[in-house]
Amino acid sequence: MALQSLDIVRRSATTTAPPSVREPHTGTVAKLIDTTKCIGCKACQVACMEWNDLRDDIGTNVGGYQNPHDLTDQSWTLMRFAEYENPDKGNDLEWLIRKDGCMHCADPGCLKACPAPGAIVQYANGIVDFHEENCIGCGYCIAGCPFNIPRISKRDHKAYKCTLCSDRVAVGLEPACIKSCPTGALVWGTKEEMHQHAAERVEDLKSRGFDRAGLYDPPGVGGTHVMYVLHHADRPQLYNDLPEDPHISPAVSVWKGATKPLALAGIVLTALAGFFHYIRVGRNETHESDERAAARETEHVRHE
Amino acid sequence: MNDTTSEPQRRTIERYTANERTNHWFVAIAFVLSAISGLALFHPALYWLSALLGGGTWTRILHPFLGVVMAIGFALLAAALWKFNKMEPRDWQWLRQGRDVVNNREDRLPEVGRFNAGQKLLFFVLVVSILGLLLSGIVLWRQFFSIYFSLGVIRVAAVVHAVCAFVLICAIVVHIYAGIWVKGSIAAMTRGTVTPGWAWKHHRAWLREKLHATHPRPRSD
Amino acid sequence: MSDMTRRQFLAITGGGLAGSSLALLGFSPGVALAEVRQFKLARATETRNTCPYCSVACGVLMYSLGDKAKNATPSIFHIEGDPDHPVNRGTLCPKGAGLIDFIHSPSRLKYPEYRAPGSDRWQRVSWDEAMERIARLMKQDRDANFIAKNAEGQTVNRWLTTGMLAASASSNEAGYITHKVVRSLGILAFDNQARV
Amino acid sequence: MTNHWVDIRNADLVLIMGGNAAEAHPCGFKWVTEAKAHNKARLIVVDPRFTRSASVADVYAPIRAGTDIAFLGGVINYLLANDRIQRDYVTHYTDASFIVREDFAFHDGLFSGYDAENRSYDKASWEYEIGDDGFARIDPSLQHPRCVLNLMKQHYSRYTPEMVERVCGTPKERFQQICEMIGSTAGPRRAMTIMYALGWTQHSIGSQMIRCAAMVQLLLGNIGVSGGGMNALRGHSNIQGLTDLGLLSNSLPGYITLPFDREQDYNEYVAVRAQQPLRPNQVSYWQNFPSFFVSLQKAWWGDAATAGNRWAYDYLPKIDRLYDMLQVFDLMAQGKMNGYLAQGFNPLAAAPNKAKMSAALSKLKFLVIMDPLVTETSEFWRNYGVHNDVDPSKIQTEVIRLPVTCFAEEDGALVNSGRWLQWHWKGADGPGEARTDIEIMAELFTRLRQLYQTEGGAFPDPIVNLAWPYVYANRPTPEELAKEYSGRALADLVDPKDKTNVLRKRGEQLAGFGELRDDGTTASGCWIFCGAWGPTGNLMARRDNSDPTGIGQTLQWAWSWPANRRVLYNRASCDTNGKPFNPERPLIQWNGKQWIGADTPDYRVGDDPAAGVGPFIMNQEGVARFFARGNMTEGPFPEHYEPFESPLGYNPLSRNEPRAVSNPAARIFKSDRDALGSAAQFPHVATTYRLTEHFHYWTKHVRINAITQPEQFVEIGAALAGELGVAPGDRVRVSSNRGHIEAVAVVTKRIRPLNIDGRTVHTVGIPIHWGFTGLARPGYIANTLTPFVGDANSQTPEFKAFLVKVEKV
Repeated sequence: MALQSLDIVRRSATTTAPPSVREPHTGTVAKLIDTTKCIGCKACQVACMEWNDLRDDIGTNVGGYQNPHDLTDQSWTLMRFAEYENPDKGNDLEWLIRKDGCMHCADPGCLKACPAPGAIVQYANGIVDFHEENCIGCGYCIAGCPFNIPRISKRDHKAYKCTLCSDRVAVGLEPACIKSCPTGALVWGTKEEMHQHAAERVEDLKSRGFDRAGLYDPPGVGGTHVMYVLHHADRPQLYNDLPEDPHISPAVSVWKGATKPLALAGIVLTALAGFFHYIRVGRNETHESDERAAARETEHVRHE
Repeated sequence: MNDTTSEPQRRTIERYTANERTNHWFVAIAFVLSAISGLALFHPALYWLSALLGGGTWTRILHPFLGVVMAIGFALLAAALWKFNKMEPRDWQWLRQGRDVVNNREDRLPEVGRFNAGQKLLFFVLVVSILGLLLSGIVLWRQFFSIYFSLGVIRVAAVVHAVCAFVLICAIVVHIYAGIWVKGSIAAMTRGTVTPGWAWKHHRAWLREKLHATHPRPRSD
Repeated sequence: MSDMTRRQFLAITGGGLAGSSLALLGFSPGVALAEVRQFKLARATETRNTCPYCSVACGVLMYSLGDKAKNATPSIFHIEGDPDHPVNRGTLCPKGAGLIDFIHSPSRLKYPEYRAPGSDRWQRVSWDEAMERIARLMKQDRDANFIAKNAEGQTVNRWLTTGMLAASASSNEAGYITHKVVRSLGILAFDNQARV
Repeated sequence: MTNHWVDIRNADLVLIMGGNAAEAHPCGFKWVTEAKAHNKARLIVVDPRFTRSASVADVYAPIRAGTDIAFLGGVINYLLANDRIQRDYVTHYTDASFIVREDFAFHDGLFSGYDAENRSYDKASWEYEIGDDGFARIDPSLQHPRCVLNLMKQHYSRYTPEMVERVCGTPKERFQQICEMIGSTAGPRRAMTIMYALGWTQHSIGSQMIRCAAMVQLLLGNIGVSGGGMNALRGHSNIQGLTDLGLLSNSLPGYITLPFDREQDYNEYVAVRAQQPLRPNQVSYWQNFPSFFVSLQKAWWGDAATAGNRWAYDYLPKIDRLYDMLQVFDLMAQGKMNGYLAQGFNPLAAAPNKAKMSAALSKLKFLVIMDPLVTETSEFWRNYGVHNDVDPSKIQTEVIRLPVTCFAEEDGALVNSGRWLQWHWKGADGPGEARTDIEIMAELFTRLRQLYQTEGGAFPDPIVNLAWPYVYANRPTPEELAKEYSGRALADLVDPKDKTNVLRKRGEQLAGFGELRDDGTTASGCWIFCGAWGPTGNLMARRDNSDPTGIGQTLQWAWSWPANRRVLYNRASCDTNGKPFNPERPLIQWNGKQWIGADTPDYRVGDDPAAGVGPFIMNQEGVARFFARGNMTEGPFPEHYEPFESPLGYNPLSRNEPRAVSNPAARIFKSDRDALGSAAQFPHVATTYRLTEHFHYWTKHVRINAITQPEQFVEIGAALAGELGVAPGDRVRVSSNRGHIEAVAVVTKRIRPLNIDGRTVHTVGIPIHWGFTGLARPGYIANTLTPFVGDANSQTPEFKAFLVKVEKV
């Protein structure tokens, strides 16, 4: 049951550990996105909308294949297209297509940034899930995310993103996007198996002249439960600015890290300082002598 | 100068006008609510404070409005009190004698005008931190403004907001304690008056100015 | 009241404490249980079908409201790929994965309609009226233009002035009966969407 | 498809040309990615555009739209010149050794027998030499100068790599690389599959493009083997089935053709179709034609079809010419049609030259639409602003629109590209008063029959005598109809060798077309489907997906025609001794007594290979034909002709023959010839196509697909965009000599300018999916632009290569 485990290992805005005796001994789950098999058909986008009961606006074409134009509260995944002329292959064109969406970081910036207890949780199986009923709509998760994924709905002002179909995973099914993918560019299994699968893919790609093919499982966020196989693993930014070395922004770490307890302590210490000043020194009171001095001064001025 | 209390033997001096007091408490209430809501969002240990504003979502909705209200109120107050908060040479002397200040040895300190150097310092700390809160808060205001800023700016704004809030809250804690510590200060801000002795002790220069200003006859209110 | 007494100070701090305890007792939002969204297919009726779009002919599973009991009207609310199907093995393309919106498209026709010559609108008619009219129009045209023999006197038994385009996504059974009917009438202007 | 979807995973090389499988058939394309991932296969894509298929290809080559024969002819030239052919296969399984008549000739783009006035050929010379024994003469040594192989060598020697580059714009080096890769599959252990679709069919020489590719495959020995084949990726879900069922102007179910006027004599009609072997000892399975035809007539007219009335032969209409869609709409435009029924078909959007289509529909007396959706055709009379600018008051057509159920709301079978008949089940009722196509056709028929029975009228016999054995006359069930087209015994069928042995009892379903008889004792509405609903029940509904040999042959899943055979011509996967050419992927083999294996043998099960029966049992020759004889309209060998709208205006392969610029035997109506544009006015080559997010004109009604591709666009290369000053997202106007559209410009590096015979030619890509009804943003019908001319054999419109001009709006 570990793959389906909804035991919570981390919970937003919660300072104590959740029950954590049970561990996923058979591994965590992972989605592997093989950009080298992906044809950008958008079946995953459609399956995601269909399963999750989402319908984005019918938009416009702004001169490309990418529709909707960006991730939204209704579009939790999106194919991003890039045309690249490869100088190593005689400027042959490559159409680099990347399925964008939540990476389900092992060290989730969104969860760290979230101020609402239980609005973001991380399950033992690796899924980072948003619970919108606890979400207060502040948008801190957006600032926390190194991949710019969560979106706040204009309708209910709550944050939404890919759940990795936690409702399907909970009953032993693969996520909707994985199931739909016609070419097998999306595969699903334990993270270990996905590493193995990726290794096979990389070997195949190297036999086809992609010497720099590799797996994208960025250590800066502790690894991710959504990983990419890239033809050009040395230059992830070719794929519509996939970050080369993503990590939680230092600003977010400062803001949501040491600052929190220190600031609270600072405030408390300030108050305590006052209290002990009161105990030790006491109040600064006006005495009758002051009143008399004041009266004398008043008289003095009056008769000046 | 006329009696302003019902007690015949106690003459009092007006420290703050009714408008100033109203403005102060307006800002104070806004601050408390902003601080409660802000702290609720700042640290999980204080999330329960959000219940005082009707839950997390209401806290998120109200906090920026409360902050703006506070900033506007404070701006009015600051404008009214700006001229009294200019640092003077004696203020620096006052500050250098901090040890005398905290140990209630006011007699050793230079004479103080309407506000002492501590109050002036507080004033500027408030000006800076509230301005910082306002500007960073706008960047963080997801519902209306965040889409106009890059993620980098938003992240820096979050830090700026937290730091300013921390400074502001600490300053206000000091401010409140100072009000409790210096007996008579709270009355000055609630009823608006102080006794001449209070003024003599804490703001002697101000008292002298006040007396000279009303010479030869005290002005009646 | 010119200053705060010690008692007042304590009362205020005490009140604050009480308030916070109150919040802890009941005012604060309950610690929500982290529950995933309810699995929406739990006991839904599953029907096997074939995607109607291209001729890869992917197997699909359709999930509908109710358990096919007499008093429940089924309505399909979710479609996904059939994992047993040898060709698609559960996968679907963006068209197939969105079939649910085809079934429930606002463009679905619900009633027979009639547009009179020169009119700029539809009017709803009954099936009986529609079928009666079509049969009558066809018979009139066939009787008037049927060619039993050509100019050379050869038996040709054809009707050229009315034609038909058959569907290309309808079932074999629909196609078969359509062909049978059309040829019995002698129609030659008959085609399907094999080419476009 | 000769093979089937899953079998693609057995390929060592995949050529996608004349199609875009990744976009149009993503779930079938999965087997290409499987072949790549697990069979080390390489993928070649040849297309005017760098498509989604190209995005995962190992090698991509650009090509000018409409020049595929030049490319493939070049491949044939390479294979023959470099001896990269599977010699055993070519010698024994093709007509390479057959000797062609002496008067056959080819000169300057024209074959012998051309009649310029009628734009047709006298095909008498396109034939083998027939010996005194009545059989074709052959030279197994392949030395005879007029043997088919040597004629081919001669014909394609003109298709040099330089010529390919001049005509197609494909860089020579890239072309050579592809030739070498293709040539690598000549070995018996390597197979190439070719996947194509409308990118080949929608040309005025589309049939010959496909034929040319098939010839490449035959030279390589790739037909009939696992991982090989010529795989047509059909468009609609049951277009294979409806074609099998013969819903075409000149067809009857099971690829039986209707009689011509001249075939007044039934015996003559049968004799032409019951083809006799052209070589000794060959099967020539069409010899059984009388059984197929009589069984069909019995299914349709039952007891009214008797030997006495030549099985109701005269109930069938006879044809004087093709009445394909283009012909019919031309007649309609001339005012010669009165009524039209469109069942699940949207011709206003789907047929070429929308202006002509609209004018034609406006001349009808009545139009009947049966559809689940609001089609453009059903509202052709309604004004939709610039997208359909008509005046309803001037259109006198009476229109009746009937709501039809969709797939989810009915039971029945569909035939996929791999010829699998798969049953599906109803999940819910249709909306409102929607009815099934079956109910509509049945009620229409019973009403007409009623009218003819009571009132009489023109030749009522075929109507009143039509067999209608359904329990509810207005609501035949899919089960009743499926059993009828599959077939049953009308009398006890006895074994001719043992009269006491009753093979099938009267009324029993038949197991296959081998049981059909020509004496009226069997009925089968579609002989190739015979056995689909056999004595054991509905085989189309089978759901056992076991694959016992592990090569993707799931014989217990559904049922495929013919005879549940999954790979056609599979006998050709074995050598002349019956041993598999590739022992790693054997389909069938001879075990000394019979043919066994992972597929139903395409051969008589007990035929010893030593007897020399050829593997192509449907052909009179017993072998595959390089030389088409008279079966093709424009010649026995595929020859490159320019599209009817050519950017060159001449044919580089036959520069001096003005009659051979475009297909000399293709039919084009005068008004449509006048509507052709020239390169001087319309300098850009346009091609229309489908996007993966949409299906034809349906999914613009589907919200989820409208979201993923909401608005009409055209694709132009960065170079052309630079010349025109067009930025991505700008609106452009694309016009042909037949009309114009306006759309958003997608500017892309994926379309590059081509150097054609010294001049720069730009390609413009026009996706088709928009129109004036539906949820997606309204757009122009792309077929406003396309020319009204079709392939000479199939009359498929030339949508893939025509001329336009692009301007910034």
